[in-house]
Amino acid sequence: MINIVLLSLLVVIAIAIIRMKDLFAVVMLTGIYGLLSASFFVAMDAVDVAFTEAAVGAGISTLLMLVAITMTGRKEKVTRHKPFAALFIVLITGGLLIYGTLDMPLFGSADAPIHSHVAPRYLNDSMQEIGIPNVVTSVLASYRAFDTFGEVVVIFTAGIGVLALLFVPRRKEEDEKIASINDSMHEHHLVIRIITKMLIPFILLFALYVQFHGDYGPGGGFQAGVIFSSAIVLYTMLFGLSTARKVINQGFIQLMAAFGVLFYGCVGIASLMNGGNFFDYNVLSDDPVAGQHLGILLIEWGVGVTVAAIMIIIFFSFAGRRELQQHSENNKNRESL
Amino acid sequence: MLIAATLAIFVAMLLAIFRGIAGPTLYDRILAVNMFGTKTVLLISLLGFVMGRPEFLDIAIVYALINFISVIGVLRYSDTDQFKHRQSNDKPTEKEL
Amino acid sequence: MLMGLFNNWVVIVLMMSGLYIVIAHGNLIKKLVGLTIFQTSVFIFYISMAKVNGGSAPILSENISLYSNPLPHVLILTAIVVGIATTALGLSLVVRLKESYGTIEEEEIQRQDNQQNQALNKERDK
Amino acid sequence: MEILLSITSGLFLFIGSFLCISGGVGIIRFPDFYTRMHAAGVTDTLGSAMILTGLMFQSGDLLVFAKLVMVLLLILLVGPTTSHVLAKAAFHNGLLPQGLNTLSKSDDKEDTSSNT
Repeated sequence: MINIVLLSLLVVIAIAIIRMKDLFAVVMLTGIYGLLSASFFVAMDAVDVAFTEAAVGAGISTLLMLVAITMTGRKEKVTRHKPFAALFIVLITGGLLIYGTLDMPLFGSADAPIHSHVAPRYLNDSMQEIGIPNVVTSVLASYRAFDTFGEVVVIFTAGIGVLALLFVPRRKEEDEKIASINDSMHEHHLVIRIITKMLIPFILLFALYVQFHGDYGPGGGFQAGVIFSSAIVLYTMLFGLSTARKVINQGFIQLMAAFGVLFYGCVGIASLMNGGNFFDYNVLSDDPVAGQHLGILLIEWGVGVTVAAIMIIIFFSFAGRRELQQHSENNKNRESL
Repeated sequence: MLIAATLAIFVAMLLAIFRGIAGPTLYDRILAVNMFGTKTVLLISLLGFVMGRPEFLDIAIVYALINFISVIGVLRYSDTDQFKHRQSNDKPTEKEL
Repeated sequence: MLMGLFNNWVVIVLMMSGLYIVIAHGNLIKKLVGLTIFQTSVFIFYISMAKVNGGSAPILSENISLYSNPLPHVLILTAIVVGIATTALGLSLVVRLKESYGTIEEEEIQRQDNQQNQALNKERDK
Repeated sequence: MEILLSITSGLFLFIGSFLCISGGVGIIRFPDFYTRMHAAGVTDTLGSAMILTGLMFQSGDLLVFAKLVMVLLLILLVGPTTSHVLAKAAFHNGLLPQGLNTLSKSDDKEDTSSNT
């Protein structure tokens, strides 16, 4: 019942997004869309996924899009590119897909094919083999560790891509000029500054809790990394990019991103060295279950470090680019006056 | 009573979505997103109790935090010249819709 | 039947909305938003496949016997974080396009490209 | 004792739901941004506090209770702050409450000068 209401709201928002021309409103609606889909994930028992979507979909992704539209302009042009042809294609594809769903197993049926192959083994045996209650974490970090390694490498690569596209090498004397234009939030918002100062340690602590509690409840490296980075993002937004760069050196963050991936890979190598398969943690310790615990702890740590570092790098790159644009615009204004 | 509260939250969410779609100003939309975020926190807490496993309240905590961060971020980045004094320019775009 | 397939149909509607935005809108940021909607519809599809009626979240506990399928949760959990990383990459491409072309409307970029090509061809002919 | 707890919890949940819905109606029906914000800000914080308190009576587990208290504290801290900042940002950026339109002319002048 709950899922039907949530899904209908999602459709309403998707249609509103199609019709909006103001990109700011579109980004706001995307934020609501993220919140809604995360509530849907909770209603579908996917607590870990909801956790991730909460931190990513509602927070970081909205912010990144917003920073991007402050650089690229707020209004969409009215001209459409062959709307009727597009509608035709979309309707045909949608019709075929709906025809395809008629053979799908019904929602929630326990005998659907998806529940019959590996899932029972994960649910029944993971407690003996891995020894941690959160099956999602044990599948993520142990049974399918190689897959997760690939995902982490993809995130790392995307971070490098953003860095390559947006990185601005800066000289020191320019740095101070740029910093002087962008501290408006810092100057005028006393209340928010104090509240943020109270909240940031809590957020960092909570990120660590999520990191290490991932074995027993929803959480893990991915979520912890995103939450950790959002604390840094909050700090950056309030106190300016140059202050944040003084607190966290960009070079250090880049090093940590690479270190996380390397650390993850090294755990796999270590299990090879000890005579097991790649990412077979049983051999890491005398007791297989203790080995699994150790392996999952190390791997989640690597994931958390990489994700946090990449998210911070991405945000720093966008914010740095924006500061540079503002700086050059200010210069132009000054010259024209 | 839990079910009734969940339904009430749904109604409030729906109304917030209407305000988010209708605008008319930028700040109305931010307000709608903020209200929607708070309602989501409540919905998730309630869902935990409705489904009988209330130990997953961590998600609600994350929501409360992230909601704050995103609203601050939106305000921070809507504070630029491009968005300033848009009151007069906002209304025609709504009529276009 | 109607209720049993409702989730799938909503997924298709969302997916098609995303596809429509990607095809019909020229603004590159809007296109990225369309891609995000498309992506989320896939997430919803996976997660609603994993649900078992009467099941509970796949975190083992002594007094619960029926759980939802954990495997799609794992796949989607990583996909969400990968999704934001790739969206960021796309956004940074859009920002660079705006810097070099001065617009993020697809057709205007195409027009500028065509003009440049024509100018180049003329120079070569001379 | 059980009955008393569930009645108290139900009462709190009822008040909370009522406040949430009235806030929703307020955000739709009020004429301009500042009145809407008044409706949303007040009912958001109080309604959340009521619903979370209602849930606390049903928690039964110390950990769940502690987490609910944490959510409540966060909302009490964050809700008023965001309302404050939102109103301040709106006013600073030239959005005037209804009935103050006479001031907007000087604002427009400023706008054109900064755009050139």
